[in-house]
Amino acid sequence: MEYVIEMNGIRKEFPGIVANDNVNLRLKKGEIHALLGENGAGKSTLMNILFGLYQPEQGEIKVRGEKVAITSPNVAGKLGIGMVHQHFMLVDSFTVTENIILGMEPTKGGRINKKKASKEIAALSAQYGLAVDPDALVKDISVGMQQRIEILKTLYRGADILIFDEPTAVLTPQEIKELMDIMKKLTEEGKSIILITHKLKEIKQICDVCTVIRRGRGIGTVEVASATTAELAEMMVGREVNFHVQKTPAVPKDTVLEVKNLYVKDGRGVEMVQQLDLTIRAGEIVGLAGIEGNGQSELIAAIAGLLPVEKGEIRLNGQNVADLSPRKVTEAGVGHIPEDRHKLGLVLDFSVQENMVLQTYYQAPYSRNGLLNAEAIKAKAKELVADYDVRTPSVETAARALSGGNQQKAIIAREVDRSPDLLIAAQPTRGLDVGAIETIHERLVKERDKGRAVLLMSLELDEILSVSDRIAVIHKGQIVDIVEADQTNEKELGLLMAGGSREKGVEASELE
Amino acid sequence: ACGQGDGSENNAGSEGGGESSDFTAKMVTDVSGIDDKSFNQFSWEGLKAFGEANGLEEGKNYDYVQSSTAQDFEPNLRALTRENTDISWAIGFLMADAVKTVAQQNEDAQLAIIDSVVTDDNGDPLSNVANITFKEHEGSFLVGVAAGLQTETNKVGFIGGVESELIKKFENGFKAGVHAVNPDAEVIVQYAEVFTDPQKGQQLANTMYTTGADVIYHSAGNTGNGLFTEAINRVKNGEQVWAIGVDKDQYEEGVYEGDQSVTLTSMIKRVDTAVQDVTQQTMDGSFPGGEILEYGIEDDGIDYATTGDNLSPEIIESMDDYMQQILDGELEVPKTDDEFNEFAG
Amino acid sequence: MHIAIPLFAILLGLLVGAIVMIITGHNPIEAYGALVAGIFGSSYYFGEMIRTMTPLILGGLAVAFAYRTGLFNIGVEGQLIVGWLASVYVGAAFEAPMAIHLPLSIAAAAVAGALWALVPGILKAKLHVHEVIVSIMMNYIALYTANAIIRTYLLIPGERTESIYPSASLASPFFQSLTEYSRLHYGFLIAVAACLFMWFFLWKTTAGYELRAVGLNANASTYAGMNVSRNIILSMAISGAFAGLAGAAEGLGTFGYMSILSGFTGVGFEGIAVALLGANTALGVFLSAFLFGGLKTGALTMNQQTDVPTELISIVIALIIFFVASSYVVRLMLLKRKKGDK
Amino acid sequence: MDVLALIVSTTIYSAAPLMLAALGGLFSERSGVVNIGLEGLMVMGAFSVIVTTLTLEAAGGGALSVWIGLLVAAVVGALFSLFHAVASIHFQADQVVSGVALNFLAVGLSVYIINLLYGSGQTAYIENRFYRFNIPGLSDIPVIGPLFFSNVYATSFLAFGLAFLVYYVIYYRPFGLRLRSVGEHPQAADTMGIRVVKMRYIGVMLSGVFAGLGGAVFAATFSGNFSATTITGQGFMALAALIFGKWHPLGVIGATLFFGLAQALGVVGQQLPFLSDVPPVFLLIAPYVLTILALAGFVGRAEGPKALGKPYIKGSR
Ligand SMILES: Nc1ncnc2c1ncn2[C@@H]1O[C@H](COP(=O)(O)OP(=O)(O)OP(=O)(O)O)[C@@H](O)[C@H]1O
Ligand SMILES: Nc1ncnc2c1ncn2[C@@H]1O[C@H](COP(=O)(O)OP(=O)(O)OP(=O)(O)O)[C@@H](O)[C@H]1O
Ligand SMILES: [Mg+2]
Ligand SMILES: [Mg+2]
Repeated sequence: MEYVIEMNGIRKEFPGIVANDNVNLRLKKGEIHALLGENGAGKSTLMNILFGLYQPEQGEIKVRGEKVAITSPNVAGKLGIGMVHQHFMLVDSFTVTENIILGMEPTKGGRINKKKASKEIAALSAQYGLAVDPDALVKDISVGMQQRIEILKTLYRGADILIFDEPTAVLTPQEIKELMDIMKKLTEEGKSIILITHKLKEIKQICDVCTVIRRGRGIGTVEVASATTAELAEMMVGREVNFHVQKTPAVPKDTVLEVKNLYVKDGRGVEMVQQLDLTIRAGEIVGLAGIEGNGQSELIAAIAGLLPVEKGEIRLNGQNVADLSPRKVTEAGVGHIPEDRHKLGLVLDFSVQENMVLQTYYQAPYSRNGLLNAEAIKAKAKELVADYDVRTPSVETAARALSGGNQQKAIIAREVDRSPDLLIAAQPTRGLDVGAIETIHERLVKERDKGRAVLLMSLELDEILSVSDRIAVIHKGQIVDIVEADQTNEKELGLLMAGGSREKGVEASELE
Repeated sequence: ACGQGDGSENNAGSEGGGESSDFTAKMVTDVSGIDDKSFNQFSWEGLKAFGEANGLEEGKNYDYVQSSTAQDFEPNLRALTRENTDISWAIGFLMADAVKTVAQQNEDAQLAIIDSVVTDDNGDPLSNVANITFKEHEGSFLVGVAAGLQTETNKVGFIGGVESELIKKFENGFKAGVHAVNPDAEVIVQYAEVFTDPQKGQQLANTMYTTGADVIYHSAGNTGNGLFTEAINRVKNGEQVWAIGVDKDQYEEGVYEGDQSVTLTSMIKRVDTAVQDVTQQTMDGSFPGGEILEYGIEDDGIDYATTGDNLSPEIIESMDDYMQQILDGELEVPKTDDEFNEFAG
Repeated sequence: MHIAIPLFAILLGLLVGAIVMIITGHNPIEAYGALVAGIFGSSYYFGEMIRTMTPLILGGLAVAFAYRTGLFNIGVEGQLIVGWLASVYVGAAFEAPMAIHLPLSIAAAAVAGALWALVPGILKAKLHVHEVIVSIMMNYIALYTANAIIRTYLLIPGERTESIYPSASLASPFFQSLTEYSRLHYGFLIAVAACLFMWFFLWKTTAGYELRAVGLNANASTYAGMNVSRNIILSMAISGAFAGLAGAAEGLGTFGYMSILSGFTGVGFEGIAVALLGANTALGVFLSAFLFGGLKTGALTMNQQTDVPTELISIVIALIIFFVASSYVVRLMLLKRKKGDK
Repeated sequence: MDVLALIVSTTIYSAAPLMLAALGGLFSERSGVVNIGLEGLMVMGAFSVIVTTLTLEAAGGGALSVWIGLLVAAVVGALFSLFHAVASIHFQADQVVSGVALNFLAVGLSVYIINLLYGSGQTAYIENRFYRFNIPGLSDIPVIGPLFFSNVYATSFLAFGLAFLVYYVIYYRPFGLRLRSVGEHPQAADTMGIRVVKMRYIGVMLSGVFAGLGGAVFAATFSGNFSATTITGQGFMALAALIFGKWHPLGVIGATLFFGLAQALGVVGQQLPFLSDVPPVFLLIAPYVLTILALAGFVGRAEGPKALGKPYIKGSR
């Protein structure tokens, strides 16, 4: 069978780093081709080359057998290549329609023909099962919906080779399932797909072949059917990977966090948390499971002091911390690995070392009499970078220059190191490779074993199930049930998350 | 003070008087620049006239230095005195303090200033500075007479730049002139608080004309340009309004259609005459150091313009009549608010 | 290499200026000769140049400091005016021992500037009103109000306030004796101290760390427990204090009084250029103020000795700013290449 | 009625030059390029219209001269804005720096040329300015006629007309969508095949066209000649109006009318009986205080285009 894409011997350098070194990738028509590699291995770089955003230093690209020079996304578009980027390329303040038609607007008398655009988009969404609201503003819609728009954008331009860069990292399990269906439909219609993901399960589920790169070098391509997930992981990391979180049963002690009858409104004034109760004790990890948008982010923001509490109590070691400033909350013993690392977690233009003391810069030994202690800061940063395997050229490097995974590791290092009584970890492993995930899970368990309370929020039930001791299910701003992690399963959680009750849930699991 | 003045005169004489081609006279401009179509330019014209009359060389014997900001006054003046310039002119009252400093530090220097009197800490004039002022109030009085006679609405206006003692002389002289010939006429006074905003000048004029004034006098520099703009606008729409210029003949500013102008007359301040005069005196060995020379009508320092014959012969006659009264000392024109109140009774 | 690029930009700017002169019939060698002589030709000129630099340094620091917190302080002009007025008021209102009077007058300027800057600062922090508009408006308010106050309460003949008492004066007989009676005054030392303060504050203190963090990412700063509003207000206040000190340099140093202003002093707007040209660093501000001060002082002599209009220097300054600004990209490229070689 | 008509007409014609310049700023900033150089562009516009008109009048151009001058001002504005465009788009210079440089350059260059041409730092007066007129017929309508159709300037209609045109172009034409996308998210625009650099050039050059027109209208309406002080601060007020109007063409209309009204009240106020006892300084600062109050009171937060001020570097993260 002929290849629609052939990338041979691709090399790309960035200042101080070789992002791609002699990488090969061949994509067949109608195939879903996985691209696997650790964080910073060079996957996005390779795809950006294919999409014309970067020019390779070496190597050749053939599209449908013909050698091409893809000098810009425009050229890629003309070749029928479309890309759904890791960080969405959407204009927040535009409507869905505007985002899709941008650059290829249908007009009537020189004026944008909204009617025609809507019609075309409706037709496309119907064809591939991508329901969207064409008049909604992008900033008002969910991440899953935004991704559909990204897909529609490529389809609207008539792409038949689609690149998905970590599309599932930000999706809910339900959305992931829908996306998989969409991808299958796309290949049925004759489109070819390259999929970047860190989730080996997904690769096993829908990919035909898998190309692996490690630290910029192409390791090889395998038929997915003939490889186990463990083998894939080993190929990618270069060592054996442990998928099972090693932990002993929890030994919970005193109550650390007690949330009572909590009400919280989000930034737009919508009441997202209502009448919520939750207790976490020292020495346990409580998972917070729920479908995105059910108040988990607001709950965490309220505990961390980032959103005001409308009503109710948040007690930390018995002290009411509701409506304390973030600083006071932190000092009372809360650590917070935020969901949005770019927005909250890091000052990207600060150096790694400056970021490492973002919560403690004003305390001894980093600050004395109002003066910063540069040596102490540097020493601390070096220690954390080494302990948590943050890959950075130096601690003076700007955080912006780190790959997403390493940025995340830096935040985790900073928060975990303070060993707070309550550690809130919101989506701590989003976008990370399996090796990094392993390390982070170990850290969380270690904190638990030290007698700390951990609140783990994740959209991935896998993660919730394997790391937590107890699981609190949140639905419409309320904790609807709390289950022991070893006495439940994905299905039951799924039902609870959708608003079902436990009895039904258990029945459902018994039906299996 | 006189004795000292003589000393410096002798000094100047030995340098400049002996050989005329060595004599140097230079001026420092205000921030509005050498070609401001106003006193900087006139001063320069006076200096040029002096140079040409004496067959001197521009650039060598007579020259000017521009100031970009108020901070430049002092270094510029000092630069001139350091070259042993025989007379260094400071153009504008804003330079008074710079002149004082430089004059006190360098007692051999000979300086002259327009529109101000430079005194020492006891209030006595400095012996090596010639102070040239003008009786603007007298000229303003004359154009006030014209305005008072010309108005048909019995309402006239005055637009000031930034309110100050100097501009007050214009205002009060003008008001007195109007009052003298037309005690019933109302004078609307408004200050723009800016010398460089023609839009504001236009808006002020627009307001005054709308509320009934038909003759407006200004002393507002570039802001005053707006007055002419507005007057032209109105005349073009068939209204009968007038503007009165200041410092020089502002006939050109008011021109619309061919050679008709909305400029009724202008109050002319002959800075050029004064500069030429004093420079000549200095070259002739009698530098008026320590003196206050107040140029008025009698010295040809103050005048009014008749370009375009917009003034009727009767009005001119009346103006000349008052001019004579001032010359004869029969009429004392008020300068300050208090003096005006006394004048108007 | 760091210094090479701005130098190159300056040369390029002067070169284009020379071409303009040749085209318009002037002799650039003569003109630039006079320019240089007008800066370095005598200790007097040099003193005057440093004096010219002084308010530019302080104005530049004011802009740069706010910029570090993500604020664009276009209101330096107004803050300078109120600082000038306050310093002269305190300096002229009473006589006191110098050890008290001078610091008090200086402090008055700093406080007045800070208060003036608080208005945009507080509105930005509390109501998210854009500081650019508010500071532009505050400039006009400062100008008209200061004039009205002088006219109503402080006026003496000559359209100005009384002179300050010597006990409040920054005038420096020592500097003057060094520079053939230029008006160089101790304000320069204040400016140098302010540079050191800014550097030290931003990079060595905890509060400076906070200001920079807030400037770069307000959300993360909130998350890290910093009070963003307070930092915005603090930053504007310090920025305004710098601007106020620039006013003190004029009021207590150069002039010794304040005149009714017929327009803005221009220091505020030049301060923007000085700050940005100096990449918002303390040393950078100092050096670019040196450049500005030099060109402006030298331009006077150039205009006096040759017939080249001072506007030419505005053109040259503008070109230098363009070239320096644009050369960051060259510098980046060079840096990257160097790192790549390793 | 007279006073009301005076205030209304003053408001409108004072707003016109600011409106034009602010619309210029809108094009540039909507494409993601901060334009603090509006002041300089207005200077070049004022300079161009006066020099052109003087030249044409000398050649017998008559009343048409000033209109041709207006066109020349637009073209010169566009060309002059290229300095800003090249520095801030191509060389990735800090956009505020480059805008500031533009202001210095404009004053220096224009006065230098004036000196060269006329041997003076100030030009003569043009004879054919923009003059007010009554629109035949319309000005006779009761109430509305005197307020809106009497004593009007053609340039005011030009400004309003262009403002609505800009609104249409920005929100209804593909060009507007693309321009805005480049200012909001240039990476996204790039992946959609829009040439970011080209769009930004167009944005900046249009700012030159409009700000040039603004400066020209100002000079040819109010001062009638050109000098270094013809434009003093109007460009910054236009920038303020742009932010005040939240980067929206209709907002710009509102903001400039507000400034015009505040200014008109400040000027006319002293003639109003109930305000005549207020010390003049309060009327002087009233427009500025009112603006601040309006911002604090009901306009509030203004957020510019997301990518404003950030140079676009291909492939940057
Ligand atoms: N524009 C850039 N400038 C400099 N370095 C870059 C740039 N883009 C990528 N890199 C570097 O190249 C390497 C590969 O990055 P890339 O984004 O391709 O990794 P990835 O495999 O997609 O990682 P992840 O799984 O975290 O998305 C990293 O070290 C990254 O820091
Ligand atoms: N249109 C503009 N014209 C001139 N300067 C501007 C303009 N917009 C922003 N600036 C200045 O550029 C800098 C960066 O702007 P930015 O919008 O990022 O400010 P910000 O402090 O992040 O605002 P916010 O906190 O509301 O997001 C600020 O100092 C701002 O005042
Ligand atoms: Mg990636
Ligand atoms: Mg912002």
